[in-house]
Amino acid sequence: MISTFANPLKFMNATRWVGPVLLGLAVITLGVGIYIGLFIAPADYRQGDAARIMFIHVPAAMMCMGVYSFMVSASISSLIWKHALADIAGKSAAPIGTVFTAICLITGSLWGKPIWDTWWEWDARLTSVLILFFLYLGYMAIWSAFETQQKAARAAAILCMVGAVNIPIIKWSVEWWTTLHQKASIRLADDWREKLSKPSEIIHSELPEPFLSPLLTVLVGYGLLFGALVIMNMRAEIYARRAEVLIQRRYAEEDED
Amino acid sequence: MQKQNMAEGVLLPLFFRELKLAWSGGGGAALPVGFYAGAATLTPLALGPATDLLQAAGPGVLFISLALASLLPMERLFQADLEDGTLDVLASSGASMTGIALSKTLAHWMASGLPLALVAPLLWVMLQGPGEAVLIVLGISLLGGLAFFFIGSIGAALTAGVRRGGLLIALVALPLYAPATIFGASALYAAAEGRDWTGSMALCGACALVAIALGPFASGAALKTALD
Amino acid sequence: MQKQNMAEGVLLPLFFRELKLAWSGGGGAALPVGFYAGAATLTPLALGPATDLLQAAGPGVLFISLALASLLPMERLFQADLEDGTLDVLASSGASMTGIALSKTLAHWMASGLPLALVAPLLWVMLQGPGEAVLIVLGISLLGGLAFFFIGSIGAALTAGVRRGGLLIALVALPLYAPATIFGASALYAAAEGRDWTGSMALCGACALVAIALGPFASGAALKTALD
Amino acid sequence: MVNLLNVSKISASRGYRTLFRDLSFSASTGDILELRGENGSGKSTLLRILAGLTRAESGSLKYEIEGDVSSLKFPVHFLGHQDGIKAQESVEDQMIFWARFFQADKAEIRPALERVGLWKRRDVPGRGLSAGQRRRLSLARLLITYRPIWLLDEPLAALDVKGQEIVKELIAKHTSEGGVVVAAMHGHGFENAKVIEVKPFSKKIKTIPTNSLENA
Amino acid sequence: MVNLLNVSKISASRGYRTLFRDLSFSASTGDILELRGENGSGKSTLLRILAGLTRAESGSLKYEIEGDVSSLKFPVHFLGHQDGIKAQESVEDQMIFWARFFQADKAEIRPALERVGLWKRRDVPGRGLSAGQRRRLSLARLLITYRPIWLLDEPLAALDVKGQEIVKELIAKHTSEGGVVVAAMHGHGFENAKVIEVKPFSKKIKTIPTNSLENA
Ligand code: HEM
Ligand SMILES: Nc1ncnc2c1ncn2[C@@H]1O[C@H](COP(=O)(O)OP(=O)(O)OP(=O)(O)O)[C@@H](O)[C@H]1O
Ligand SMILES: Nc1ncnc2c1ncn2[C@@H]1O[C@H](COP(=O)(O)OP(=O)(O)OP(=O)(O)O)[C@@H](O)[C@H]1O
Ligand SMILES: [Mg+2]
Ligand SMILES: [Mg+2]
Repeated sequence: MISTFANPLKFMNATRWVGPVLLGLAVITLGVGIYIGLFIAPADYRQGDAARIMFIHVPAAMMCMGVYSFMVSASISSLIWKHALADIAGKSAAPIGTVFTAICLITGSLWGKPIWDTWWEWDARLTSVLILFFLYLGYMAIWSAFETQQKAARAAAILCMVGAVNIPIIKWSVEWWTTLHQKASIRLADDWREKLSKPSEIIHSELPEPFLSPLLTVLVGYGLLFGALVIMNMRAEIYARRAEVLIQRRYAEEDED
Repeated sequence: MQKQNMAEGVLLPLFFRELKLAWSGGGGAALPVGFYAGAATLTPLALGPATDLLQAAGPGVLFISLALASLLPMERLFQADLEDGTLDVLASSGASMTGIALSKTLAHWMASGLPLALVAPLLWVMLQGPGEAVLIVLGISLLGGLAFFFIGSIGAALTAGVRRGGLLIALVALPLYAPATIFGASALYAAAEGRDWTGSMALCGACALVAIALGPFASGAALKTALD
Repeated sequence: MQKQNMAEGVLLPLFFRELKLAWSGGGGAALPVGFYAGAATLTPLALGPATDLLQAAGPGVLFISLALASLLPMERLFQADLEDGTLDVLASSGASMTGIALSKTLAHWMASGLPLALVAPLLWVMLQGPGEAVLIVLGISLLGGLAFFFIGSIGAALTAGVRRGGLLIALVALPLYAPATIFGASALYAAAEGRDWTGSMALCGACALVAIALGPFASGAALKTALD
Repeated sequence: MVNLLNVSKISASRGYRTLFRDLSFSASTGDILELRGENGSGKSTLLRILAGLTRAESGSLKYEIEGDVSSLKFPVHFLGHQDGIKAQESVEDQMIFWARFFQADKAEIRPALERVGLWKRRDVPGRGLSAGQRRRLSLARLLITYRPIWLLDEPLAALDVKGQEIVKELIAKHTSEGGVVVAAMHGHGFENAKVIEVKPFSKKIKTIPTNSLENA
Repeated sequence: MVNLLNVSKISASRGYRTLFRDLSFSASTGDILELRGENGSGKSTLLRILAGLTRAESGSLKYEIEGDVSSLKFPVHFLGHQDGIKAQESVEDQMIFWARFFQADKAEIRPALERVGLWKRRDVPGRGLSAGQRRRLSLARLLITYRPIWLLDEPLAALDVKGQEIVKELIAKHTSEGGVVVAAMHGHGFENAKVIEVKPFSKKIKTIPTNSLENA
């Protein structure tokens, strides 16, 4: 398994079909989850249909942090083992994470208008997610600013690791500062280790069951989508670098004529 | 042949030289101070002379100006040495990059961060802040400046020798400035309104500590890349 | 051997090249924009989320940030060309220094002043300014930016190649920024409160005109001295 | 033969030191003048004075050019220690700028770059150029538009053997077309060159610049 | 005789171009290595690799120094095209900084500056130095503290005849004391030097960096 991800050749062979397959699964899961969320789940008794935006917003919010954490681990392995695939994984994940963050911000604003009567508030959680968005942008900007891939990879990895301090801030901002945004209601149950045999009870939620299951379905769908897109991005990047090596050869030959 | 003790051999001479160069020109230590003072002087002109608005906006404006002024010297922090070859000599001498980054950042903080903090009480009074709080303002500005300089130096090192360095520094560093800005400004407001400012100030100090502890390592690693 | 027509021969190519360099890196055109946006984003963090305070302070903060952001590219406006020898070649070709100063300043205004004006309406809305006024904000920022850039370029030329250039620019330019700041900010406040903004805006425009008319001559003369 | 360049009795000093005093010389079509002297004797300073960049302390300087160059205030190409190469711009783009600036034909760019051996590296950004390649790029700038007087500061520095050959040929061609070359040099020089020694003035003469307050 | 420096099979490329491949050489006490090659062939790049500033694409590099230098990560003096001279600092102040940085005795400064002929100009700020004087100042830096390996990029550039003599003597002295000198050179070289040709790799060899993704 490890060697599959350490060797570009094996990676390319192993993932030829993984991308499309994951993509198909993601479309199905997302379709089901969103359908249940928008049409089958009951309307919230206080917020009405506005609450349905939750099924997009909450999983996207979870994903934007998850993707960043993925990039942090890619950066660590890139700096320690100096492996090209780890660089490529981080680089490929960034745009996807940016989009999840944007979805979280946009759906949050849309939701905020009816509930808080404002599109935007300088609340701790909202602000820290905005900062995450800027961090994603900075990460991608660093990648494009350097002339050589190796340099860019190292600089981007350093930035990614420094930015990691923002993740716990997002996660716990609602606990540390009493603000507008609501606190976490979905988390691992305190005694989740003992419940491993009963998967349905690992997750402790204050949300009623009809809200929870579509939400988790969309989350799984997002996860599959992320997996599919990362793998496809990585393959594209590897092809692009191969093309670069071919150009290099051309230049070398032209020089000698 | 002498033995090279890294702590003394690199840190101190580099620190003192940076300090001297920053003031004797080129290093641009004075720009932030002029900028900070300018910002605070223009504020009453732009906001109008109404005292209550000034009092309400003053602490916030002061702290933002501090953050932005601290960002200014960052563009040239490592770039000048990179361009003129000084960094080549420093690095090929076997000195640790972390040490180089640390002494340069500290020297620049001494050269511009300290003066920034020292003029802060003055500007505070100009912006109609209560006179009793000047010492607290000084303390908060010291801590905030440390955080801003050490965070900024990461951005500076990451973007040294890169096209479009300027925007990149702002893009990379400003998001990381946010926590220190929030805590610092809220401590200033608390001081202005006579509330308890210790909690926010402690958090601002924590930001500074984290920045000092992590910054030089990140900057050093980034500088190695820039030389390559 | 072609005849060298100064208007075309110097102004246009230099203008376009500066514009390109400013964006493709080194020229630092992007720093002011990032800085401006950063300043406006940090403002609510520092002032706190209270909408009425933001609305009261917003226009003033916006215009000061514009003035300060315009000051940023000034330090390197002529210094880079002076240091790398480009100015030697330009000057020894017989081109007029006034023309050189004019095209460089105009190019930098296009590269950073224009984007600054374009993002101003966005930041205006973020700082809770009334949406109807965005076009006025754009206009005032355009005029203010022109004034700031052409006044700043005098400071830049005077201090190019001088020790402690940074502080000097701030010292020379900021006092000259005061009239444009006062008129521009008061026009913004008028627009925010639905009062008549035309008078202040006209005065701000007058500042810009004077700056454009006199700036290049002063800068050109100062540059000649810097080369010597 | 026409005197293109007349220099009479110019002096220069830097800091508290007089570099040279009352230097006079002239150059007519086809001349190569070699400025020679120790490090720090003032060759670069003299070239900057000739290029109109620095003011001489005293003395006069006159260019006498015939023909269609009256609108050129300074009919010179100046190549200094500092080469004015932008780190982020490619070789070709830099040449395009100079071609436009000197109102030269863009078609001149390719031959000029080929002449100095940089055409194949036209895509390399300024920061990627080696020391010799930078020098070659500066030389290419002189080739896109004709100016009768070339002021060159150590034109052979950093060049490899082939590059030095190229410069010598370029200079021979320029002078054979009626141009003048003034070059600061160390080491081997050009054929048929007139040597001008740039020396610190003799110890006996006291340093009292004519416009000094000391006379007051 | 000890091998101070062992270089085996290093390669470097820039942009899309491979500069050199699988270059191997070694140097033992007293050796002078001259790097030779056309402009842009990669001499400066190779020196930067030897100085630990740039990473080689592949290959290995080893310094074997005996004695009390174990705490030196890199027992080298590096003198590049860029000279690290600060415009606003005087010659003497710059030397004082380097002396402290290298933990050398301050008493070494005067003899070093006298050796390169700059002692009388010790008050001149960096921006006032002529091209040759800058070079001399960089050389003086090597003299204040002993390091066995000198990496010099075109040490004779910009120097006048006397200056070139001085460099040759300094190098002869350094090697006679057991040091090693690696110098990138054009034109006349040093006596008893080993020449290392830095050449673009031949067409026959294909460019496949070992860690390339192309193998995938
Ligand atoms: C732009 C504005 C907003 C942003 C950036 C934002 C961001 C976030 C983030 C980062 C999470 C954390 C997910 C996790 O803990 O894993 C979250 C969760 C959540 N948000 Fe928002 N949010 C915004 C607006 C809103 C609004 C207006 C509401 C509705 C009142 C809302 C309701 C929720 C809910 C119910 C959760 C799930 C909390 C849980 O059960 O763990 N959000 N949001
Ligand atoms: N501020 C100053 N104080 C004293 N001397 C100065 C000052 N500025 C410049 N100088 C001197 O002026 C001279 C400038 O010389 P210049 O650059 O013209 O020499 P050069 O003949 O071109 O030398 P090289 O062969 O090394 O290029 C130097 O000797 C320098 O020391
Ligand atoms: N981005 C790039 N794209 C293509 N080629 C590049 C790039 N950056 C650098 N190069 C090439 O790398 C080489 C660097 O060479 P280096 O400076 O080591 O040469 P050198 O042997 O020292 O030459 P010189 O004798 O002129 O000093 C040059 O040929 C340059 O064109
Ligand atoms: Mg010279
Ligand atoms: Mg070289």
